[in-house]
Amino acid sequence: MNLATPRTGGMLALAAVIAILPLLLPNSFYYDIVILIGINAIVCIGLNLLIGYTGQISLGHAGFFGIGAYFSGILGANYGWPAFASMLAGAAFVAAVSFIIARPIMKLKGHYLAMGTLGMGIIISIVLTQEGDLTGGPDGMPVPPFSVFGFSLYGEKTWYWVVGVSLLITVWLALNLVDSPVGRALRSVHGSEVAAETLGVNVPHYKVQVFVTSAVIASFAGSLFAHYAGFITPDEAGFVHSIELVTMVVLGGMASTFGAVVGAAILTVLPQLLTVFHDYEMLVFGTILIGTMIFMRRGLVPTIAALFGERKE
Amino acid sequence: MSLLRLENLSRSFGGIDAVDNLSFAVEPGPIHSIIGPNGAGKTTLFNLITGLYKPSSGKIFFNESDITGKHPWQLAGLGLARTFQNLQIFFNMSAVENVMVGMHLKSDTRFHASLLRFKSIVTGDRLNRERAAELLNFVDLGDYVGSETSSMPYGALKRLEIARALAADPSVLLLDEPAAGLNPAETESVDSLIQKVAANSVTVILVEHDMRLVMGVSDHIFVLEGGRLLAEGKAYDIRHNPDVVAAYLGESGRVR
Amino acid sequence: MLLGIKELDCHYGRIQALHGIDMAVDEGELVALVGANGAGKTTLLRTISGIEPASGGSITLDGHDITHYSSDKRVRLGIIQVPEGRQMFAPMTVEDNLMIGGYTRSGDERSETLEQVFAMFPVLKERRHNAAGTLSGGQQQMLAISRALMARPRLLLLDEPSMGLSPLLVDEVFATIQKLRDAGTTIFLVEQNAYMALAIADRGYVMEAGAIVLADSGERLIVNDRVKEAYLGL
Amino acid sequence: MFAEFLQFLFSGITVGAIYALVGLGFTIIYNASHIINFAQGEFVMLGAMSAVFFVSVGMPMPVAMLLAIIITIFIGLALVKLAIEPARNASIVTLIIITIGASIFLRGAAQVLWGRNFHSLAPISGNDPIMIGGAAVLPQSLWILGSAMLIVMALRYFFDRTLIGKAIVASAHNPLAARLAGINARFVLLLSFGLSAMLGAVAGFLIAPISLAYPSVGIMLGLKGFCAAVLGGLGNPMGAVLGGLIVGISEAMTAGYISSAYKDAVAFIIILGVLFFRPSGLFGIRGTERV
Amino acid sequence: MKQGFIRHFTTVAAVMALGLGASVSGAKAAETIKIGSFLAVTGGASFLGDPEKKTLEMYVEKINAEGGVLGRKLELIIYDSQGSPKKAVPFAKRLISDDKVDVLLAGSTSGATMAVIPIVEAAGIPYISFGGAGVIVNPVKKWVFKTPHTDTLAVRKIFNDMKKNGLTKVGLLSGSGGFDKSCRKQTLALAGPSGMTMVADETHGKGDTDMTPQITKIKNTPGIQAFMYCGFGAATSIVAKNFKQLGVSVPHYQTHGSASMSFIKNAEGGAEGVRLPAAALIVVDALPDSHPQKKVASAYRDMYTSKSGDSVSTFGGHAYDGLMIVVEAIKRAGSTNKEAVRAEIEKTRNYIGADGIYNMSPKDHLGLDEESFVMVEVRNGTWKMLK
Repeated sequence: MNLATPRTGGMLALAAVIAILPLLLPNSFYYDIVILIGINAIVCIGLNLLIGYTGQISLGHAGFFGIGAYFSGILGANYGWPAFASMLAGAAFVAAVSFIIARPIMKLKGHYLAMGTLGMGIIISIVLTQEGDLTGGPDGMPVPPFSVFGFSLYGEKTWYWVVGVSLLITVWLALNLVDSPVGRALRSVHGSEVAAETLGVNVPHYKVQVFVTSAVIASFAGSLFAHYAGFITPDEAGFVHSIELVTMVVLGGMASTFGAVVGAAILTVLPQLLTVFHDYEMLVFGTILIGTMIFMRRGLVPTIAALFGERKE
Repeated sequence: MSLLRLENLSRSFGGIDAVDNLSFAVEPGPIHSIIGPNGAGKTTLFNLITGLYKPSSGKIFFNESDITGKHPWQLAGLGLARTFQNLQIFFNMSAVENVMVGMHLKSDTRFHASLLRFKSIVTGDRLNRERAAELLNFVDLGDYVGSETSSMPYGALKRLEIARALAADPSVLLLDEPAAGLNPAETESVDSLIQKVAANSVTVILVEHDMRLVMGVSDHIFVLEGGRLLAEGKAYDIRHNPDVVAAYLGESGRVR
Repeated sequence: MLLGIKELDCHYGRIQALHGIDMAVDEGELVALVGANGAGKTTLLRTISGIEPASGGSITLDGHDITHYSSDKRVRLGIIQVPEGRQMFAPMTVEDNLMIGGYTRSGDERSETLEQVFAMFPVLKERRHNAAGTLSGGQQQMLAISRALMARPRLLLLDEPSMGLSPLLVDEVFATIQKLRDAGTTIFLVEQNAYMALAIADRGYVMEAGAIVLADSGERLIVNDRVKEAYLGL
Repeated sequence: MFAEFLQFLFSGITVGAIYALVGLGFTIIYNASHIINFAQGEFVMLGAMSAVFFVSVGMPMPVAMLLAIIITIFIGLALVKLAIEPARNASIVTLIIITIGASIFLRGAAQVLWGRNFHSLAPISGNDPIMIGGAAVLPQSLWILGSAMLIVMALRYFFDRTLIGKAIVASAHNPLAARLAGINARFVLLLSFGLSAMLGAVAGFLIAPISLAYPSVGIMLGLKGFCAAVLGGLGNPMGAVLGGLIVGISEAMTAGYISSAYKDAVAFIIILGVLFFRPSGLFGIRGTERV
Repeated sequence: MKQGFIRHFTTVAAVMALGLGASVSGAKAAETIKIGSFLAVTGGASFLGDPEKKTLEMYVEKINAEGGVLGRKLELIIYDSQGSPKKAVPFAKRLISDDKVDVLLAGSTSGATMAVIPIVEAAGIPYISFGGAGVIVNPVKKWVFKTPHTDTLAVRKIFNDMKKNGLTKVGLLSGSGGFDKSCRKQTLALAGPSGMTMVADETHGKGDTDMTPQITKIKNTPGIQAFMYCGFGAATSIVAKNFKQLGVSVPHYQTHGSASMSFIKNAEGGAEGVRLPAAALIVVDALPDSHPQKKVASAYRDMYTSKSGDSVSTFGGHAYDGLMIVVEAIKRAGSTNKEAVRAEIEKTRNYIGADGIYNMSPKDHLGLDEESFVMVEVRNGTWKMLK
């Protein structure tokens, strides 16, 4: 294995950070933030496959996150399913739903695609809010802890490793995918749909594939979140959360897997730092979003990587 | 047996016929050109042949099998490849990756294999990368193998598109204005590249405005005007065909 | 000299579309620019109109440098282009199209010019309340020219006015152009139909690969084989 | 029961008129620039909040409304100067994200200035309902309907009869030809944002007595206005008005006859249906973007 | 790419370290007794969180001025959850593990309370909630207590009043928040046993601003004798307003969730005639001097109105009772040992508060009964006690 390539190097760096970070975290509150960073990062890596690599926007991905979370919640709390089973059931359901919806929705372009995905996400969150008998309604529902072979996962320290390893696996899978014939096909769709088609890339097929993939990843992350947090609300599936996810991807850097991680980290930590001035939280968020789009259209990591690249030459 | 045959092909946009009941056959042979004044329907014709547009009526045959209405990606598998008048480079990928996309149909595109990075992906990509580098050398872009496309000059990108199209191992290569925007020296080297491609038993169909290039390189020329076939033949005949001259320059006798 | 162009360069994305163009149009002249497709004729017109920014060289009007003026400022100065493909405001009425043409002029000037235009093209007056998109190709070309006249051009730039028209209509368009010239309008005509354009032009320029390769009087160019070469690569 | 139906119809038309105004705002900006302004809902919020603010500092209602309009227009213009123009030539995705950023920013600014709490605004002429066919109609609903009709008529006059209005329409139909006629594209952009901001502000202080005013009041109103605009065929002003009414009435009927639970989903279900089966909208004249 | 990534992670780490430093400097003086709270200070439920926050602040100040508890000062840490359960969860975690509070007095809404219960139970920290719904303490959870009257008590009180007036056919409208749903459930469950018939059962969504369709339907229900609304917040005023606008003539009942002046004010006249059960606190002047709560309630009322300048609401009373119960329990426990404090809270007997007289037990983590309510009606823009 060549350590010098960005993929292995980046993976090792991320693994090292995950391994060392516990030494720096004073108490479970900080673990909590890092765990949330990890969960957000997982969703963003998936979403980045869709937005950053394939060039298709989604303003509704929190909906899939929410479905995953609620499958774990509902099947676990109301029907006593084992956590793994409800997680897989959620993912399977999301796969089916996103597959059905992907064909018509991925035919849309530009504003129409934005509108379509937005509507899809909002409908999901409304269903979660309104089916109160199943979901607990707008105030949410508790979720039983994650248990494997009779051991329940409790506590931030345990979850830290669960999420850390999940994140590493997701990064690995995403890096694999991007640097493969399938990944190049996806990127070619972003680069030029017509050229991709004439080179044999079945564009609709790949759009559906990446949409479903990112949805399933979001669903898994949603399940993780549900079991970790122990309580979920329809806000997880809401429009605002969808926008937060897109912001993370855009800020960290479109078409950069590590960018998605960095974006998730910054935008998860930021509200915590701003608690004291939390009135200004949205002001800062909005400014970051606009500023990034105007001054660093490619996002943080690619822009900085490009700076390094230039300096080296 | 003709390689490519159009039968009463028409395509209209908003009531205007861009291609109008067009029939002709391309016999196997190295270099064919399609010329005609602006708006003659050349690019529309390319888009019809490569499946980007569906014809309003008529049929297209490739190797005598009906390919009308097939998707572009299906046609790519049959051996049709093309370049574009306006660059359609994947600017989000490096030069060598652009060419590797051209090998899409011959690669292992199983999703789970890609996700888990099976051995077939690793070895397949290594071979593809080597082959892509060869192709870049073939189109004289050896220096750009590791380059990001965003930093490459225009002329190089035009060649990159050709390399990418060749990566699909086509039997027919359709070139849409390969010399557009190039200076005379660059045009000349595109000229020799086309001949080199043709010498590798790829049939080239060329749409081009640079008449010097067309006349010099073509074995057979089709002239379109208003979506219809105006004339066809060898370069010399075309150049001295009064209809063609009138189509291009107007009728000199009419006004005075 | 009304329009003066010196060493004008223009980059179109990654392509350098114009290479050091030098040319001029005098007051009252009809100058034709001919050349094959893709030679850069339309880009030159767009650069003169301020749609494409020049990347080098200069454009002057009456000796004033207007190279960096915005397109609307140039329209106010009287540089009016009739774009290729007519570019109607298709769902709007004929009259509205004309009014928009006179956007930069005062209300009085607009109504005055409107009367003149209607006098010149009675068919437009007849169909003044019809949507522009419902006119025939030839009528649309008339409307496109009339719309430009509404702005009271000092320099009229015509881009391929004959494109897509039947021979009969082409004759009509060319007759109109001659009429405008005779009425004193300065015209810079870009045409693929080289022989017809050169036949009515005082002077002509031949363009090839983004550069002017030949400049002469219309009469002399029409018999110059170099023109044919520019088109057919002889 | 007819009175019941009428009651639902009136409440649907009232809120539908607001959606129509918001949808018109989207349409005007879209026509001038092909930008979907996701901050359109925040114009509504600004209109409502600033009217509440000016009334609370003791200004008479008409003055407060006028000031609310002026402030919102000013912010609309600032949005163009600070966020849209610097990002010229950006992709659709980029512009979507910029306007979303602007909407978050404006919501945040409103929170800092006025707090997160709900505020009520007194209705223009009282709360005593007028009974029509057994259904109660609020005077405010009549104000909303009347104002919306007036605005739509004024806009029609502006776009059909005035040269500047025609210039905006022309820029929408053919931007190149409009530039060649000497129409300044940046001016058109500013004008369209100003107009849309004004529409939003009016919608805002009209709906505030019914919906209350708070910083996030614009989110749903904005999204549903967007639905109205897409439903009517993006870029078609009268389509947006019809779209708004359709969304409003369907919502009220759903709430009345089916279940209020899915009232908010109605707009989005309609819009998904339209996008999937008729992507150019119900009254769209233009087809989808060509390759 | 690699360098860019590492560099960026360093930045993020630095940013986090900064946050860490800030909080370490915030954690000082181990001597204080830390009371943690997250309240809906702003947002749609601010009419709850705002008086709760003010009450906690003014009484903590008062207690500290009088020498504190067990010789230690009280330290209050309040976060604004904006009424959102989603936001409450991280604040609860932060209070417990970062701020290391001794006791939680928090949660303006039932939703926010329910969201943090698993965390509180896992962490083992005494927690008194200001949420209204009965489910908070029913079934009993070891560490969770609450001070506000439950929906169950309110529904009983309302049904009693209806029966007294010969009303048995009731049309119900409810919201979809935690309290609203719990109230609806209790209403439907208690209707049969109480001899009531629910002839209509409509709901509206969270954040809805027009309830005309639902009320129209209820109005047109045949045989309806009374209207009842389960919900709280801005919706209460809208319902009252719409009810009046539609000209509905049957008696109108709401719950103690509407017992604040903002309900009357925002309903703009619509509240006239609305009946609801409320704590004696809001009609304190009408209480006979013999009423056991009169002294406590009027003292709190005077303190609150003079210090904050606002009119008193029952919601601030919940916070007052919560704080006092905790203070008493800590005094009795003689330490801030969590288990000891919890046990002492559970032993609260005959505590006379603003909301009523509390008698807690291992089976009852609320300790109030129906008697702690009085029925009031809105007349001339203020509360009027009903006999």
